[in-house]
Amino acid sequence: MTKTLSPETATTPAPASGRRQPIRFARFRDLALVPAIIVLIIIGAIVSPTFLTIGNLTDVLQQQSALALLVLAEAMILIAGKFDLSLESTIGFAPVLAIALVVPATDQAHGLGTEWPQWMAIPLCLLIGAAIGGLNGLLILKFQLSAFIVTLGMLITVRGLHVGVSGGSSLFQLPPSFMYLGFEKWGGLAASVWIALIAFVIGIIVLSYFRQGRSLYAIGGNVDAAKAAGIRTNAVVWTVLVLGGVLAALAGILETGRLGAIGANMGEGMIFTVFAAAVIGGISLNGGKGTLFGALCGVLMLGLIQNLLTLMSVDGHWFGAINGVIILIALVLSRLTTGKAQE
Amino acid sequence: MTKTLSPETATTPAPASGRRQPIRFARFRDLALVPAIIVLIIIGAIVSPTFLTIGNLTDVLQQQSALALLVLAEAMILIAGKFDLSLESTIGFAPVLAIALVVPATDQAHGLGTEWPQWMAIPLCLLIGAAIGGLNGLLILKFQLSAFIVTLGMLITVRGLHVGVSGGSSLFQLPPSFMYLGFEKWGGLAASVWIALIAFVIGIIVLSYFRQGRSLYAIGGNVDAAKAAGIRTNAVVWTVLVLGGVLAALAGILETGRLGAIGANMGEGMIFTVFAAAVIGGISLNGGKGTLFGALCGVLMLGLIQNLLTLMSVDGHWFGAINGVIILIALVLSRLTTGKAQE
Amino acid sequence: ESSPGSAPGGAAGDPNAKVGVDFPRADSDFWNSYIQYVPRFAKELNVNMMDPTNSQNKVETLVANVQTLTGQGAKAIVMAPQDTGAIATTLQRLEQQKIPVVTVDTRPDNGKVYMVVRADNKAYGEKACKFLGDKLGGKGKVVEFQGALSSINGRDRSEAFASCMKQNYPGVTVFEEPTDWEGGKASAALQTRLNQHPDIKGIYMQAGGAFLAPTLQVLRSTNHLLPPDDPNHIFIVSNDGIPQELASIRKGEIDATVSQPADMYAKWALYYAKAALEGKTFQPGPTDHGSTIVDVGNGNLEDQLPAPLVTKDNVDDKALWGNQIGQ
Amino acid sequence: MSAQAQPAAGVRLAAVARDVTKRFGRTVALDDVGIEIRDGESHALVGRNGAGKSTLVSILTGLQAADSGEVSFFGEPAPALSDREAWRRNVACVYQRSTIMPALSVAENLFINRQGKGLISWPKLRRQANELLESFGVDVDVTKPASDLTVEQRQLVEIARALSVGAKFIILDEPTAQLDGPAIERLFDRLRALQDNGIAFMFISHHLEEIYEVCQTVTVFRDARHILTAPVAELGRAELVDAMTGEPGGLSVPGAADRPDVGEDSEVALSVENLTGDSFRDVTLRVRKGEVIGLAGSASSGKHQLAETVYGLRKASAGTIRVSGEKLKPGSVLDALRHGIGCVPRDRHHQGLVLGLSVAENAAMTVMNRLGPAGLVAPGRLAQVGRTAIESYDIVTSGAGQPVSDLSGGNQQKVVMARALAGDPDVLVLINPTAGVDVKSKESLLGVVDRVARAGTAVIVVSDELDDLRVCDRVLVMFHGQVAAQFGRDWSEQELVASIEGVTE
Ligand SMILES: Nc1ncnc2c1ncn2[C@@H]1O[C@H](COP(=O)(O)OP(=O)(O)OP(=O)(O)O)[C@@H](O)[C@H]1O
Ligand SMILES: Nc1ncnc2c1ncn2[C@@H]1O[C@H](COP(=O)(O)OP(=O)(O)OP(=O)(O)O)[C@@H](O)[C@H]1O
Ligand SMILES: [Mg+2]
Ligand SMILES: [Mg+2]
Repeated sequence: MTKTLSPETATTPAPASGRRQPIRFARFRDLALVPAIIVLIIIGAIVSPTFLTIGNLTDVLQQQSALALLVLAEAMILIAGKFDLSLESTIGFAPVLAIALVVPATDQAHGLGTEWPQWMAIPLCLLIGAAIGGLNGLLILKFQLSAFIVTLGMLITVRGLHVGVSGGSSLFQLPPSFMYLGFEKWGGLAASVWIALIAFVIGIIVLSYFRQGRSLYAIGGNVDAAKAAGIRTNAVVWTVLVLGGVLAALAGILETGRLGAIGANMGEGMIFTVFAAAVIGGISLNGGKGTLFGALCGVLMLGLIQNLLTLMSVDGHWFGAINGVIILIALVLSRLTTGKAQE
Repeated sequence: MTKTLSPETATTPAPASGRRQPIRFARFRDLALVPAIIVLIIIGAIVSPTFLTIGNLTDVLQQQSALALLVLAEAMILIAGKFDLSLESTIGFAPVLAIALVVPATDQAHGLGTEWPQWMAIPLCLLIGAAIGGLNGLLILKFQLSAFIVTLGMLITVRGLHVGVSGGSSLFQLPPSFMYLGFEKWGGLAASVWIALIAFVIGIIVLSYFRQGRSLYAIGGNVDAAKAAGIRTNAVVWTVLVLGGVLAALAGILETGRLGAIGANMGEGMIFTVFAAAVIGGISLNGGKGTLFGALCGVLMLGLIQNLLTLMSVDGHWFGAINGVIILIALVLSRLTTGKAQE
Repeated sequence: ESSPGSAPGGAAGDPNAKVGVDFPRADSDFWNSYIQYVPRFAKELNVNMMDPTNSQNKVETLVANVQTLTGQGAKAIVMAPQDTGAIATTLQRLEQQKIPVVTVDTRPDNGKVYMVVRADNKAYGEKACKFLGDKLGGKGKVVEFQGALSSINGRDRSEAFASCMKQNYPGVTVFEEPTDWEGGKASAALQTRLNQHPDIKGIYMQAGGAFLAPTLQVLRSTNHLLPPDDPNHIFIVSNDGIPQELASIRKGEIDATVSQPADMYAKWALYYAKAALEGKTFQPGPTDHGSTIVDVGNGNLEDQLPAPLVTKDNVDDKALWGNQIGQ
Repeated sequence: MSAQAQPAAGVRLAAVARDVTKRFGRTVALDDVGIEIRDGESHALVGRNGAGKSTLVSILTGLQAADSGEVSFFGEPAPALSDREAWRRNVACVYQRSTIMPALSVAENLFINRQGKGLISWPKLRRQANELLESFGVDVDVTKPASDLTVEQRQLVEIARALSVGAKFIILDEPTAQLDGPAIERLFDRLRALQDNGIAFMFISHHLEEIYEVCQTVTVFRDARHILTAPVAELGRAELVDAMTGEPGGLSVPGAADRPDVGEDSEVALSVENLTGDSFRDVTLRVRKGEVIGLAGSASSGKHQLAETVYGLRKASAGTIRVSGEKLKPGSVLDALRHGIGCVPRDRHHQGLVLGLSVAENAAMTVMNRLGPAGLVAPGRLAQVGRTAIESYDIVTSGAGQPVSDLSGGNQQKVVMARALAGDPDVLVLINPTAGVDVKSKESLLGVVDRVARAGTAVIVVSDELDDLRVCDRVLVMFHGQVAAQFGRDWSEQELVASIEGVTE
């Protein structure tokens, strides 16, 4: 990947116009979606009295929490200059395999016959996510294959394994730990919301204030330069891919718990939404740009649009068209308010 | 002033053999998939006696012809450094709207009431494709929005319009011109195969031997350098996006004709296959690299894999997993035979 | 046997010729059961079935699979096209090749088939409507999880449900939620709707496999999952009749489901395929297996299998496929 | 390696490379070469474009593995390639190719991967960045993204970063190619100060006078081989050039004085009237056929912007540009090309080259419409353009089909020159045309300028290099966006430099 600089060859001899915070620039871009979100909220409040109720807003948060974790994972991977499409099938397969390993092999439960102890379900699930991420890393880094196509192949493979292992049926017999996470409320907010929130806060802090996190930007911005600066680029990228798999598996646990079962097509088509949220939120597909806060705003915006359309009882036949047009309008809006060209 | 005419030939041990045609390098990369395709054909011949029959092979070609046109469109757009996800919904929407404009507004035919003359169906369809491509271009170039996210929004919008216009039902009152193209055989091969083939031949010639085609590589490789060389980059990109829409509409005509009707989810999920074929075929997502011949090989390879799995009557539950693993193996194989790192 | 006769033209084929079967998808509970029943009944009915193909819910794949099956010598085809429009050309081609086709679950919009084996999806919608309408006493709010709008079965159920409600229970308000058969979307829509209208009284879900667990999960977490005798109980009608639905009916979590007969689909599809090879023909009218063959126009016949409404009263009926499968 | 200098007993060696060979496909980039850099010395590495200097740099900094040979630092064998931290402790480097991360702030670029252990304190980092840049005379807002910097500022950021890492051995690969005079002076002051503190340098430059100014030892590579290593003081300039080129017979950069005068009556090829644009105001100038004019000035003088506006890379806000009397459409490169303007843009990686495409295709990019009817690009004609470029500009490459990304930097620059001249322009705009080009090739590139001028082409040369300006009939000095002074062929270095710095008498 040869990166050429695309500098706006400074038109003016940069006057020292005030020494500002180094993160200011990022912060400004971060806020790009805020006007669009505010407009949405105002419209929502006008259209439906339910919209601004605590109940509705916390429900929106809960509905978006699994998506948020996927977006967190994808955002980090994109910032580091890579791609991961396979997250969309990891979110279903990791819990399915973990559950199949712990439940009995009856026709109802679809276990694999191992019947490992129930408490292992969550650690196993995360481990499976890590393994998928690790395998992606192996193919991308050791074989130097394109991340897009490797993870697309992995997406198809892992989805296939999901259907194969589950025999195509939904799994209804969930371990109690899954149910707990999908169900429990901590301080009025669903556990899954807390988990997603904490993951984002940690992510934002690490990517803003730690060398390890900043190295993602360096790698995504210019991998040769990052190598030259002493960053172990392969190790970092690998870590991020593994972490991405783990986050997807965690998202799978939360989503499974929320829905009470895993269908054989869980997560299908979700990766589009994941990319939409990340890119709307300012993450560049070319790597090295964007912030996790921006990505989070992207998730929220998509969730609010969806919620609003439901509250307005939009005719199902025109749901998609209206949804798409709103997304395009929001894009143009955020472009016009920040004035920065997108990538 | 005498020029120095003593080039340092010593660094290249074989200077004489260094004077080769400038396009040779690209040709070598093009062939990357050929070993994988040959392996597939050998396995196919062993596994099933049907595989190597003319009937089967022409069927494979026919099944892949609409996909091939989409890949042609996407490959050109990717080479020019852009993205188009919306092709996947253009392939369905363009024929649906065109047909709805010409058929009567009965319950059966789902027309819009305009009942324009039947011969207009094909021109209208292509025009609708062009309009979608043009709109993408407007948003990407004039508003400087990210091509990925614009065309994702367009994908959702256009798919929504498709469902809205068709009311979710399949249209099967096709104009005779559609039926003709989907059904007719010219010299033993389906018309759609010829059309796709001719489109590819034209594409390959233009992208290899014409200034207009070569400019796509320059723009995708370094848009600023292309601009500084006098290439009208915006006009070229716009043209390519419009052409992409037209090709997708053409693919829609062929596919509609082949299937005898348009379902409301026609093309759904197809964009993944399109990208897979293009990227496996050596097109870089970063622009400026790859050839249409390579992309065509990608299409053929995916078609053969699919056909082989069907002939082997692979269990539906494991179909996806096996399909994915074969794609990954083919990738590694093509990587090892060409020795070039992918992007 | 309803009314077997001999094929016109008398060219009775070889009853042991190969029958090609294509499954529509491998990732849904209902079809999964169907996939399990097919080889069982093929053995039982002595059908020379080829290795089945699976079209992964894509009509292009279905078309390609049919080409491959006939290329390998299939003399009759059993398929379940989920997109009923886009197989028109394929049916036309098969007709030219004199290969009889039995379609399962869906009736093609166009083209000639030997027999359609399905239950009446419009009847599903009506049964659900009547059940809910009666339970609610003709008034109240009902949430309906629609399938994908591009699916004929989903559309039939939606239309029948809507027109039945409008006609018979004008006092009932229906919220139609498009879900694309995705549980996650149904769950979100139900949460939102319950916030907006805490007095929801009924739910109609068009597919139990996809919506059962998410719905129960939402109701449980919002304390809406109340026993049937509670005045605030939300009445739920499902569709498909998978074992989990039957279990939920027993527990009183949901009230009814329409059992879509996966076993009968498999059995009668293979039966008619074999009958076609034997050169039999059928006439409209009642059959010996509790169904009716109707002429659906175009010269096509449809064997409309019964799809019983399962409630607490008949949930333990051994004949229900959902009660056979996990045994 | 007979000519390799033997270290005096007891002198520590900061860095050693022995018997290093490196191939790229069929190209041998380094053929059994060695270099020894003594502790505390400043060691120059010179050689023509493509001699293998940058390749050695990438091996000495652990970015690439040598095919054979060994590298050691301070007597210890070099660490494993994967241990980037250890390499970084041993050696810091300013690479020839930019290692700036455009999206990150200037401050972070300076302290990349050493922002501190644990929680990063951004205010502290910002303060340190300001201090660091102040000492290099760079006045920028360190919170801005690095993509906002000029080429020169970016280069200074890279230098500041390398010098501040704290390594005992620092490599500078053509650090001065993008800098103007005062910046170079400041850099050299820093180098001398650091050297006094015992830091060893390897210094690569095509400006031989710089080597005499700051280095003690010089090593010459030619054709991927080591030619000689000697104390700078013992090697005359002519000998050095002979060692680089492998043939006797010094240099003769063409001067304007050899050309016949351009008469007042000669036709005006380019006329710029009251032009106002980015960073310059109300500039009027005329260039006659066969005339070469130079534009000099500090980095902020607006000279680059003026030249870029003439070629249509920027749009003027007022005023007109005419070629042979015809008015140009503002901001249109295409129109400029149609009227016969050719241009070497300022930064080859930005606007000059499409790295993934071949030498032939880059060279022919501006004349694609002339290679065949209806836009047909006949492969034979294309290859011909490539071969002509390779021969006329002395480009070291394995063939016209090689992607330019595989060329050495100097050779890439020659491809840009070929592209500018491919259309036989009537007006030629050259911005830093010889950046990174070796002395011998510079001679031939300037020879080309001289030749086309004789043939009647009007040329504008924008450069900080005095050699480039020697070929000019007139030199205009810009200051704060306006033409402040004008010199004829007989300018002297002192008056020109004084004028550039705004010291008017
Ligand atoms: N990755 C590569 N692939 C092919 N050839 C290469 C590659 N890298 C370098 N070369 C070739 O190796 C030779 C040495 O290049 P190098 O960059 O070391 O030269 P240099 O001495 O730095 O030249 P310059 O003065 O122009 O900077 C050149 O002929 C170049 O084309
Ligand atoms: N991705 C790459 N592929 C091939 N060769 C490369 C690549 N990156 C760097 N090189 C080679 O490494 C060397 C250093 O690159 P660079 O562009 O800095 O050249 P250079 O010789 O230093 O040129 P200049 O001095 O004018 O900038 C060159 O020889 C170049 O060919
Ligand atoms: Mg170099
Ligand atoms: Mg160089």
